[in-house]
Amino acid sequence: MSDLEKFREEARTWLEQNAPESIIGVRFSELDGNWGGRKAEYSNPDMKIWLERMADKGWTAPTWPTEYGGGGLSAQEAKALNQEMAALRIPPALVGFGLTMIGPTLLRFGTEEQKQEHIPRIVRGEIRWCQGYSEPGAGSDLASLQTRAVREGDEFVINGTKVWTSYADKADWIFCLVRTDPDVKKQEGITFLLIDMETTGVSVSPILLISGKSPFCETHFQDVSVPVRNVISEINAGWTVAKALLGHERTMIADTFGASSGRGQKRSRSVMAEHAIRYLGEREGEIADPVFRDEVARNEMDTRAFGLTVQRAKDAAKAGHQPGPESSMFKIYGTEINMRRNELSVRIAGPQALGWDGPGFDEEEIAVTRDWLRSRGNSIEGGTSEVQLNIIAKHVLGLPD
Amino acid sequence: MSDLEKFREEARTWLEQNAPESIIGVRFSELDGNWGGRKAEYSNPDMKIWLERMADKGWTAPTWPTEYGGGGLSAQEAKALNQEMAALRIPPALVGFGLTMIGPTLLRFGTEEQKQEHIPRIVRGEIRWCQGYSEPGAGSDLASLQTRAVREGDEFVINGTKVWTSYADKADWIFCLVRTDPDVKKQEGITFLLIDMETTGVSVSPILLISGKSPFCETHFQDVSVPVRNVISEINAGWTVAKALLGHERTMIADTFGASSGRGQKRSRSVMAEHAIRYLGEREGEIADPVFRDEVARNEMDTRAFGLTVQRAKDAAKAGHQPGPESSMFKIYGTEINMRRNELSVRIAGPQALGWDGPGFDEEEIAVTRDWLRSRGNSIEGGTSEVQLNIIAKHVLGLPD
Amino acid sequence: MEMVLTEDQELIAKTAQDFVNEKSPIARMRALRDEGDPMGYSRALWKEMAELGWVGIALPESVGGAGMGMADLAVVVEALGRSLAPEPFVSCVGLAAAAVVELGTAEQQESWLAPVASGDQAMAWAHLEPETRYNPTAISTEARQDGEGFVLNGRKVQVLDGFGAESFVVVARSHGSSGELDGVSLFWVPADADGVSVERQTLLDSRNAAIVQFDHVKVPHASVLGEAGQSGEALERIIDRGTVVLCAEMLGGMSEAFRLTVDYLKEREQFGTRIGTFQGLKHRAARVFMEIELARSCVMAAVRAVDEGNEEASKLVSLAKARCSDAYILAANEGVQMFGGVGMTDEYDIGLYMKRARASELTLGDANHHRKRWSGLSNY
Amino acid sequence: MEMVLTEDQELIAKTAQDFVNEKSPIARMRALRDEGDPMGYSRALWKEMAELGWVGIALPESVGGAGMGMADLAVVVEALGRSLAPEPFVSCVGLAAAAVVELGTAEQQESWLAPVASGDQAMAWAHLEPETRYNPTAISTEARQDGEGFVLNGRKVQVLDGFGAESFVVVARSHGSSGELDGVSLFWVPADADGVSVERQTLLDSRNAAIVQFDHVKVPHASVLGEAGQSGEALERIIDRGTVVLCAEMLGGMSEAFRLTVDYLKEREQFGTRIGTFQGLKHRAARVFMEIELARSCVMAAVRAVDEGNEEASKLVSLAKARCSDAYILAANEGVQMFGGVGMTDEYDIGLYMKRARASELTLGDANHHRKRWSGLSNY
Repeated sequence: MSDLEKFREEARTWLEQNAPESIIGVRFSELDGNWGGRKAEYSNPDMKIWLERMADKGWTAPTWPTEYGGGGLSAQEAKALNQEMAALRIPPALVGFGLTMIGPTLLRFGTEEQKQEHIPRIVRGEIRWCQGYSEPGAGSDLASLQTRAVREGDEFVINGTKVWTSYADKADWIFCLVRTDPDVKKQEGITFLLIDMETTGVSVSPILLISGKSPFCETHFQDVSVPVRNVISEINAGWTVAKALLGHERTMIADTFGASSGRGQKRSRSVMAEHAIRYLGEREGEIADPVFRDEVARNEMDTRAFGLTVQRAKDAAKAGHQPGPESSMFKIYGTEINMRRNELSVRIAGPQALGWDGPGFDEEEIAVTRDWLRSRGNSIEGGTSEVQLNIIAKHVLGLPD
Repeated sequence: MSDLEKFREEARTWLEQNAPESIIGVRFSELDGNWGGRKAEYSNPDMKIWLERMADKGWTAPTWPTEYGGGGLSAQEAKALNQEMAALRIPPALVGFGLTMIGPTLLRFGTEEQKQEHIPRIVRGEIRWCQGYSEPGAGSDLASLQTRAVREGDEFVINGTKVWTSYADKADWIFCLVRTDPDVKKQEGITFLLIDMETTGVSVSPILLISGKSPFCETHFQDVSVPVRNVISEINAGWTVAKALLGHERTMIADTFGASSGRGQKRSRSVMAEHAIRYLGEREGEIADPVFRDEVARNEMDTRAFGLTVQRAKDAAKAGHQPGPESSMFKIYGTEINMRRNELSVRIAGPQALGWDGPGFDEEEIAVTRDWLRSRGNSIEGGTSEVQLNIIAKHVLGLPD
Repeated sequence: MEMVLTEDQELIAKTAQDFVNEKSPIARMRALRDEGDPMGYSRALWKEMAELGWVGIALPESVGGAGMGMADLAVVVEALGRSLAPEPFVSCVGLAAAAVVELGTAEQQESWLAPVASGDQAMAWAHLEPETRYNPTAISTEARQDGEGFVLNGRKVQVLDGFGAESFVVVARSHGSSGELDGVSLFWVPADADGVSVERQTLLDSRNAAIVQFDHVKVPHASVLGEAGQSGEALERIIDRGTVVLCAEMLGGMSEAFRLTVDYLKEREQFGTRIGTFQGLKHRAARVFMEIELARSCVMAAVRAVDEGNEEASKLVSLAKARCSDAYILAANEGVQMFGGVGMTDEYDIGLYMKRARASELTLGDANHHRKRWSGLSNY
Repeated sequence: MEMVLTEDQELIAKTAQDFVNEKSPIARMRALRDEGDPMGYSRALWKEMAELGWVGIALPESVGGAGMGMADLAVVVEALGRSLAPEPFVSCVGLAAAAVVELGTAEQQESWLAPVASGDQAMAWAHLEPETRYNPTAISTEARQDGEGFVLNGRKVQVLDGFGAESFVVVARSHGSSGELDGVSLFWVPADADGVSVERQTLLDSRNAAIVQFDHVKVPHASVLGEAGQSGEALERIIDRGTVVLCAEMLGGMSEAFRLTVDYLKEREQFGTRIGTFQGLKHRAARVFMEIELARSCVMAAVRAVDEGNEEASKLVSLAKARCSDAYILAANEGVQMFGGVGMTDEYDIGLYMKRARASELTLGDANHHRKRWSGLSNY
């Protein structure tokens, strides 16, 4: 047996023995996964136990170095672990921006002291992070940010407002871009800074979206003092850190939307096909409305083609090819497939997709509608499709400015 | 009986008595209508007789003033005449750029002398005209034209090349834009000039298109002397004349593509539906392939919506509303519907649309293919769709430059 | 048909637009929503609109209407659609009242329509059932003959503006089964009749809608519209009328959504320039403009064809609804995208148009449905 | 499956591209067309390609092939597709030879495939009939049992590369009627057999195609491929193989059409600037880029799935053909539009890609067909 197979077997055994029964098969959507943090609330206390057990092994961040509390696994081992968890229908013990964004950033750009301070707490789910990039009015022109950080001795004093800070109302720390030099080219005076949300002068107000949800907040900084040691990389070098993180974020979005969908379904019908048959009926084993049938096929085929492209990029990377600026393509295509999928879902449900809440509509129907509205933001957040198209035109195709 | 009804009755009687029997029901496509001119060839001599009879009444140009040989009819009478001709299946006696382009331009911008010289010969189909606007390399940037006209006494000496001159090889005269002042803003040094194609130094070479046809030519001018009296409007004022004519041309294109299609078909099937049933079969009275059926409906509905929009613009003009820059919209939409219609036609015919000529394909199938290739130029010629979109954005929506 | 507004219509349009600007800005709709107003629209404003002659504009003079046409009504409804005014023109005027005009006796018209034309009462169109989707005859609500009259049993959903309505026009079935033309019957039923229960629904666009339950509701002979079991064909015509009213509203909505977007493109600065200078956005805006223009032509043709009883009326109604559905969605989607992040917030109005675009698309047949209908009417 | 070229494949790709640059620029295809060459491709170059091992790359070693896979063949065909090289990889290698590999005995393979692998002979796929369209079993060509052998009667059209081919693999029907799986039979027939007549056709893309008539053609028992009447299912697999070869060619064509377009955008000046600076065109070019990237992934997956005998192979082949059809047409249409007027002239190459895009779209199933097939294979 290979080492990998041996690891897989051990992992499976450990998972079977340690995952509390009550969490098995629970499906966590983006909104109700375990995000951890000081304010974490557990409707199921077993989830907290599960987090502790996984964190003890470092398996909440399986590939991170053991010295900071990570699992120290190879990429292959981590993949095997995930596969075993999926096979056993065990949900992740922890999700969130600590694991996906600031953690990797700290591992790459952070000082030893910063890593020691933050990484273990991320692994253990003790601190929940949010991201403070966008500002009111800045939109796609991220580098035009105005939040000022004025140095006073060993501290920066921060004044300004961030928008689109996801779940800032539930977060403990925020990683931020702030302007530390207003007199140079706009990209050059930006610093990447970590701020404890409990610092005096930080306040948060949620933004109500058209979907009726408030996943985003405005975060205000009024004379907020932050130690200079919370700067990641150099002062005024924040743009480099942010760009690296943005590319990483776009790739994650690609993974979220469709990369793994549509695989291995073989003879069982897809969710969308079932949805279509529920509302449009079935005739001789087919979705009764052939025009919608064609649209369902289009969307599934788009999804599959996209998934294969993501896989190709990964396989190319594994084979040692230098990755290009594909993340822009993944951002555009992944989000747009998801938006088309949501629109299709709504159009298939027809009048039953018109419910906001209350009588006459079931939970799934309400979700179809809300998810569609939420999805309209996909091509905006994390860099609009238009900005990504510009990036492809310039950096991939080499078209002139 | 109203005067109009009386006119209609008289017209019908005259048509019945004067249209030679052999031309009735003949369907003239753009290519084989009677374009007249010195080099005109008549496979059916009755067509020539028909032209003479119609020209004698001025009905080749029914609304033009009688003093120049036109019919002197009101717009309503001209419409009635057309309707009667259509009802009797009598083809037009004359078509061409004389009637549609340079004639109206001369009536608006020409001197009395110019009108007396050219209009009667247009009405009688004695002179066939072509248009010399575009130049090699100019493309959408029409005003960048380089053909030089240098004044020498009462003459201009012309040197340069025009491209996309439709049927220049068959034309007698050309109306041209030439550069008379190279030292001013590019739109300001252009003059609109009429040139006899028989003048020494004019030569013509046809351009082979991807459709296998050569409707366009390159027209070369080498030291061609043209009397200054052939200038339309003022020297260096040609751009104004050209713009007026371009707007007119775009509207005509709109009329050509779809404005009148899809009307009054009621219970008989459209040509496209028949085409679809020929290749895809029929099931319970429907096109057997429901996805193509949907596409046929889309195209017909686009066509109808477009036709109604053209009608709306005309009715608004009749009601005294100032026309806006709608011609750009008509140009874009009319040509794009036609292109989509041709693509659909090809896709419906399937493998039978792959014939270029020879065995295995009937005439109609060959035409489907050639017409599709020809149609790809629709969104380029007469001002690209992109240029038209810019015009709408700027002049209709008022978006900033 | 003349595809141009008459001078009278131009005047009506101006009056309606002035009224909207003054009394019905979009903030009004937002307030009704935020306050959770159960009626979802203003009865007082409805009365005012009636007094201006708008509610009855296309109703017969015999009931206090103006005896004008859908073309005139469309002009008013378009203006109201611009600010998403939620008054019940589609359900009450376009559908329920149209049914009474289409099938009712002079007596029925007078007693039921007069209070509508005056703005004192609202009538709602009780048609949709959970399985109906866009097939008008896919209904199972049962009308059992009972002496001279009928007894109704069934459940109607998404009865637009049904909450608080004084009466319903109910589409039921005296015989045959769901999907059949034969057996379709229409009845007028007061909301306070025994056995009628009304439950408010909450829709995406915050409009008034209700589930209306009929439990052994007795309908006297005098409340049968037309001949029982024989109203299937009339139903198509009635729905065509309601559909053009909805299209007129959609036209107003998409036009305003687009206006907001173009204004934003002119103002909003990014990367040191106004975003309206970006050709990528310009071209897309120009395309939205074209689609709205085409939709406008189709709506104008459809209302006129309905007024003229033109044999192509149904085709033109389907053309208008298909195009309005697609164009409104396009205008809203492009609007939100061009507004960017703020377009996703409830604070900005563009999202309200996106919701209404979707709701109106999925009401009375989406574009797919109407293309199918067009194909059928075109004999392929 | 690993979605990446092996080092060997990278090498093959480079060799093939060098060969194309040196010996098969697009001017060669243009010359063959303009000279009206009846073969439409070069037998000499075909022989050279065979000597390089490309014709037999996916054929068994027993017939002189390399015994490699479709994934390796695809790399060669893509390079050839870039310059619209008209050699008969789809018809001869992808379809006819694949049929012999799929159904033939060792003896049949050796005698029929060896001269193909060596480049000395070409075999063509005689399948399409006037009514076939994209339904492989919609064929009527009759194979009547005659002692141990069969007698063929029927007419095949658009037999790709059929003119001048030394032999045909003929799809006929020993029983059943058009459209039925049962009764489908495959035969190997030399072009000089009694009763075979071949007439050259002229296609849009100037490729070699023929009408092949079979009049009482006697086929001995030894020339029956597989079991007579039972080859319907194998037919699907054979066509899948031919389809991925076509997809690989299309991928090369669309990539080159797009490269030409992007180069033009970088060079061409209008209104005093290079047209590649216009955002309207930039965004559209970026979208074409994405579609080509996705098509490439699908083709890579399809060839690998066919090689692996993956149970999803047919779905992935349909995915690849649907996307290649749409992406190639998009790349060609956008190319001609961005070239402008000159793109419409025969002088520029972009129009040649437009023709080939259409021809390959309508060969072996268009996108609509393959979406239907995908739906069926996905159990809805």
